[in-house]
Amino acid sequence: MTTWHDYLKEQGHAPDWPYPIRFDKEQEIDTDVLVIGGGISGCWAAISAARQGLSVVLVEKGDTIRSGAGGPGCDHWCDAPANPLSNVDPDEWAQHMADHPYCNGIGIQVQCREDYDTLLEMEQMGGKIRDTGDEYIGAQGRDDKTKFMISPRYTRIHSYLPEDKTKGEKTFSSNPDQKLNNVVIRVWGTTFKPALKKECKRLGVKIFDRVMVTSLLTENGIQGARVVGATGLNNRTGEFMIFKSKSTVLATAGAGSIWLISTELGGYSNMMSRTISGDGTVMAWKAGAELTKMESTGVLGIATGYKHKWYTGAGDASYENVPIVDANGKVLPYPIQGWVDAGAMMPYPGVEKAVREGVLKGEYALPFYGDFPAMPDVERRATWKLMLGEESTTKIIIDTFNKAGYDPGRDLLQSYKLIEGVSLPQWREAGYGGGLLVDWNLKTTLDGLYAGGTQMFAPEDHSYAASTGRYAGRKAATYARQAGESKISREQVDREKARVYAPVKRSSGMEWKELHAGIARAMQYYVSEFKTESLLNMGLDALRKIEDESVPLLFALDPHKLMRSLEDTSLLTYAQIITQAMLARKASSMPLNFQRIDYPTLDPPAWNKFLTIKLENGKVKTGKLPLTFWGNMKNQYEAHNKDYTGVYKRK
Amino acid sequence: MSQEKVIAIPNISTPNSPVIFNESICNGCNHCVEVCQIDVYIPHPQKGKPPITLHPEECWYCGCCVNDCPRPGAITFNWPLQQRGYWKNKATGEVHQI
Amino acid sequence: MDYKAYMVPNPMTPGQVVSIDPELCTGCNTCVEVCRLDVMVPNPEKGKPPIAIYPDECWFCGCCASDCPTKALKIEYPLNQRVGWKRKDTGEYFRIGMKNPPPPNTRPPV
Amino acid sequence: MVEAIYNRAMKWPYPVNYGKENEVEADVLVVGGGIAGCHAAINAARKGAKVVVVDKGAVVRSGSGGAGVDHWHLACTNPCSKVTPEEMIEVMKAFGDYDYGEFGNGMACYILCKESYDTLLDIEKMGVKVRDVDDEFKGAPFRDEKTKLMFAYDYVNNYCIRVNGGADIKVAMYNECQRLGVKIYDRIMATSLLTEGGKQGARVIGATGLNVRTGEFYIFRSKATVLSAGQPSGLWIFSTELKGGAALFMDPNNSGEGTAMAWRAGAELALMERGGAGYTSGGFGYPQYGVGNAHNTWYACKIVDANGKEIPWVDRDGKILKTVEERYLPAPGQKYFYYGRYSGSPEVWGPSLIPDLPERIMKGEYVLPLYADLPGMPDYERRAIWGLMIPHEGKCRIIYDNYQRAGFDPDKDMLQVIVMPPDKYTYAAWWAAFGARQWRERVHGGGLLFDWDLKASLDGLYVAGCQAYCCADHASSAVTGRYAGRKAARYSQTVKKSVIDRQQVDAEKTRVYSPLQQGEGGIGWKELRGGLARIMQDYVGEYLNEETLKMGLTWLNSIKESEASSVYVRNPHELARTLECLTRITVGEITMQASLARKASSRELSFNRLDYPEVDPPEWNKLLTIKLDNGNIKLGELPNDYWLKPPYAPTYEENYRKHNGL
Repeated sequence: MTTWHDYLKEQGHAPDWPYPIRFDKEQEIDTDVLVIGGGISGCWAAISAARQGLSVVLVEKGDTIRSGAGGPGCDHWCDAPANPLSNVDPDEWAQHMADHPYCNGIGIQVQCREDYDTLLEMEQMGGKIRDTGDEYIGAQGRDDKTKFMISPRYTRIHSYLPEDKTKGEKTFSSNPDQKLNNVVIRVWGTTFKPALKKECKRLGVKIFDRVMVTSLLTENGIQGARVVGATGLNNRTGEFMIFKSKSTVLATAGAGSIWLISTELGGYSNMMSRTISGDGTVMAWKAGAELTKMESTGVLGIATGYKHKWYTGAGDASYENVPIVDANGKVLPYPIQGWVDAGAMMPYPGVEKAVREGVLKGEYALPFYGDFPAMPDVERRATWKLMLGEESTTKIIIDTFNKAGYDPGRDLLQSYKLIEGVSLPQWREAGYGGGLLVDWNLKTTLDGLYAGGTQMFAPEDHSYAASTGRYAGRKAATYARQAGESKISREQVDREKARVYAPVKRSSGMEWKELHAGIARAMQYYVSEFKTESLLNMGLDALRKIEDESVPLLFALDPHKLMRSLEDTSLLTYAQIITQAMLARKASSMPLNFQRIDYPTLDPPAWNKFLTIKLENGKVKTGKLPLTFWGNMKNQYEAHNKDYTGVYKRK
Repeated sequence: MSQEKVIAIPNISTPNSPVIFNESICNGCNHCVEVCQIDVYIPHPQKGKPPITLHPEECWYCGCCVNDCPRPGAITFNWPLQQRGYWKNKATGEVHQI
Repeated sequence: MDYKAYMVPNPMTPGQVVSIDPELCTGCNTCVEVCRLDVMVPNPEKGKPPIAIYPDECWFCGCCASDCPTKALKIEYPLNQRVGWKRKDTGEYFRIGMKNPPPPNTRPPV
Repeated sequence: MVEAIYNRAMKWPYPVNYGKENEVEADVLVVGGGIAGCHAAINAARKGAKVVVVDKGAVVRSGSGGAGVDHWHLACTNPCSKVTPEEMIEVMKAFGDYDYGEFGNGMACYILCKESYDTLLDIEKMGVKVRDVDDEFKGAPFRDEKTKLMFAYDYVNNYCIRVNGGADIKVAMYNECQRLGVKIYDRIMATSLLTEGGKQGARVIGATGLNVRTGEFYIFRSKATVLSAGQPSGLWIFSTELKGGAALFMDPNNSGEGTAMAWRAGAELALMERGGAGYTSGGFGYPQYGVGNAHNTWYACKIVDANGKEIPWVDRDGKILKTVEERYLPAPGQKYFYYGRYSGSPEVWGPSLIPDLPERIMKGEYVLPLYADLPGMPDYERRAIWGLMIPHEGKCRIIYDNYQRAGFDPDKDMLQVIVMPPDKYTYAAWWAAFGARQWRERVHGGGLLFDWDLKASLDGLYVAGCQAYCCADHASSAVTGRYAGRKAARYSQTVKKSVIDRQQVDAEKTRVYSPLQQGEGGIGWKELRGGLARIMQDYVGEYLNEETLKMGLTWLNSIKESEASSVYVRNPHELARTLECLTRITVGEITMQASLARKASSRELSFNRLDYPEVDPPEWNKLLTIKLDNGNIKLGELPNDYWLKPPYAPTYEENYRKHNGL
């Protein structure tokens, strides 16, 4: 009896709510450093802050043991050029990564300098990062001395927008004879998150699981003032939480499924889980923090519930070295992210086009397959068990395949390339770089507020979240040590309390899913592939209508649905910020995946700049920053981290 | 704060209220139950009460239940949020949504 | 034929994202705890398997299955996500969820 | 739902009697009581036959046309028409090789031209308002002052009638059935056809059914049977909630039972490989005609851009039309037109919006969103669209009422056109939004093959409405239903009742109730339906080849023996929905088999074979048929105009006279 319907059938009535209901009751917590979001970035922030001997509180919407996009696991520790097997200089690698327009040079520099240190610390905490069991002796990239498993990814080619092979290839002055770059390490990431939680506990970090943070508190409740705490809702008991802090690290990631929700397959609506609903960005926005790159979106490519689940089809990322063949076994010219093609991540547009045309001409027969049997045994195991077996949300996939009798030694795994068709261009994804603006301390534009991981603009991957979280925690602690006491504004708390509990005061009206679908529709409709001033303005109007007419109808029958309803209000605000940001950019841009019908010229030089956006006394204020506003990456990093001792310095 | 007992129930399906009943006008004649082609409604166990909307997400919005209701006003239609169309007043330029 | 009929709404999709073996399950609720989305709630009866009350929100991250101390819990993919494969030498087709599936692949080390 | 949960009384509100048998006798059994079925029943009854109608819903409003109709097409014999049926059939030919617009094949289309107006008069006799009796449109150019008939589209030739009271048709027909003593069995889902000796391909002698509220079993014995259960729909869409609700064109009850049961009985089907790409977007669309539009019911509404700039109309030859009045006239030298630019060949193209609208939107010449400028239309046309057409078209009365209630004023307000990627604005049905190419829906799709008596390939089985291959329209459903009813009644007078084969009944009973026994760890019907749609999208989607089609069959079969045989049901409603899914599996299999049979691509059938990329090679310009023969699939082919080839006469007129005792 595991479904609710079964219970109903057997008991004749629904079960009582299993947790004590404490709507409206208050709990107040005081701390030096408050970390919001217990994912990869948040845990690392809490740990490095705690190591400085300060009191740390970590608040997580789910349970820290497995929460966050990286909670289930991680197979690639990307961009660790400071590792001993690397053949490139970290600063040069960082500079190369920063050649990509609209990236975050600060975060990249931190990642390249500190990624390897972070990984070693991970190992000290009990995370597995080497082939200690000697399972993969003989696998290409395995270093028999350190037992590190180097991934083929980026070994030579490392390009975000590959137009042709040559543009992807790059000779580094630190690697003149073009040895393999060796900057990506294969890791046993399923061991990471539990180890992080354990370490938090060991260091005395106070963890509040199942608490959704709903707003930031600012000095005297003034927008733009120093951040002095936050409010939260326990999503099982409905209890109200008030956190008081000297400094705060925001690490709740960006927002997913703003353009699309499959109401029943809701968990599929994005590569991120439902929990990632933009709460952090929105609470920072309301507090007056400055955001940037919010206008950048991409086509929602994968896993909307209308497509195959990400990683269940051969050819998705992590399928290193797996040749893709057509229905008749003919090998396709797709890159296999392996040693032979130097770890290229995605096919060049030319190749993609050639394959599509080949299919139409009958040159390649659908469907395609991942040809595991064609691989050498050790490489096959390395991909199937180590890569797929350790990556986020995919361990369960290979377990399921194995249970179902799939045998990579004998079986071709179906690929969904082409057969499942393309996503509608109006289904888009915000997960393309919008976020909090930060400085070289990963401090936001508000005093006392720091950011880590995908909470920042233009973020990268798992190891990036880890190293920037670790860095932000360090800096937040330094600030907290010198920061004076601060008072929270009761009035601000009461206002938030009224907002939070409104939906439980109703027992009918509009439920959270319909509201979410309505927001998604407005976005598909007005803030989609093709934009114009009038459409975007109508989009704002439509969203405002939803805010004025539908949000007041939201009803929630229990604390869980209350949390979902509040998430929708975050998504709604997030959608409004995106639309505002899009209005501000009066030019089309390729790297931002941004088309304006009324400004069709692609990337006119005058518009090659970051646009920033924030609230000031309730008014939207936009600004601009040069594309490399962070200055000289190497010098700035060293100027801000004189006291930092890491592997790189020792080298 | 809502004082009623909290019970554990799944998420409400979407849309969950294709129509809204006006209890003061509806006399529970169940005519809508009869004209509905897909049994979105079932009769309320208590005589005289508006029917229960048991399968809201199966509604295809043909409107027959509203059109044929013998007591006008007892049922009003309620499109799901994501399907509500817009119009614009030609003179004032105001935009309205259903 | 004597079957009871229940006045219940349509089942959600997916309807059952996890299946729990009541023999193996100790009702420790580890799965309830590791789930970021609170898909499951504890069974009112102590020691009984939890109830999957929000299957429609499942992200299929699989942590509940991976972390289940008694391996009592299995993840069930929704039908529209049950993918297939082809045996290279025989050309046979298989898919997750098929009747009479091949035996589980337990070949070490996979 | 909330109420349902709080209400702890979990008893099913209807008495449940799974398996309890009821036997029903009839001369003529009508399966499916929609527009076609009601006309069939009424006309059979008028011939003195004892008639029984079975409907999954409730006849008073059931079927895709249950809510109403605004256009009455091809009324060539009305006193104001300037086109004869013989001329019209030539015009309609221009629509394509396989179907004549939405009016079915040439045979069905010609019968429509002949009897469309008579059928409308029939309906008028039943008390439905079809003319402008209240003189609301006195003086309008589309109104004939003498007959008070009102016309749409081509105001010169007057062959399409605007029905003033379309929303009342179904109720009127229901009452007429009652008056004539037709026995109506509502909420019964017909599940199978019974054949003589239980043999496949033998004469049809009845049907079985399931009451979707009580679970009781029905055995219908008949001399003749009219199948009018509509066309399979919703096979490719799977959004389990918002599953098409407001955007689904066909009655959601049209899951294809008629097609599947005829197939199992051995009837021959045609054009089952046909599909339409991105034709529907399920829950992503809008209520039909409920957003700004310039086509069908909204023809020929003025469309303006966000700044009020008007989008020009052009005639067939691309000549800009300056006035609204011109949009209702044939082009110079053109005898008639039908619809706008996008259906059929240029011969029948009517005036339309400029065809290069998408490019001009991209150039910024027109600013999105567009609006339907009702205030900018001449008063009588505005009232025709908003007051006459919308309130009477299927599913549109509710749109009218809601918008009125919400304060929409056609005299002042412009209804927004939905925003789509610009290239989509060449497509007519704007309200449908645009689905992914792999979300398909049959457009005038496959169904039962039939002859000049509207008889299927099985004795005792007649077909009407969208059950016949490539039919779709309300008037053609009415006409074919009326015609089939006549024929079935006549046939029933020539044969004796025959004995039901108990084995066949028992086998069907087992099939129907098996979902009740299963269900441990099973899935629900919605998840099953979603999974089936996924198979259809992936393997019978936009592009097909031998490999993907065969794989699709493999997976469907795998699902049939695995998940589909462990679906759990908790009440008769869910039992019926589960059986619909089983039907969808069958229809899916037929579709894949038929697709395997057509080894060529075809534009008109929106059929792309990657392994046979050549589009419409002449040798494949033919009708493919498919049926079961002793459980084996048997393929056949026919010339596209088989109804004019031996054994039939070479002209429409001869055939029609011969088969109607004239």
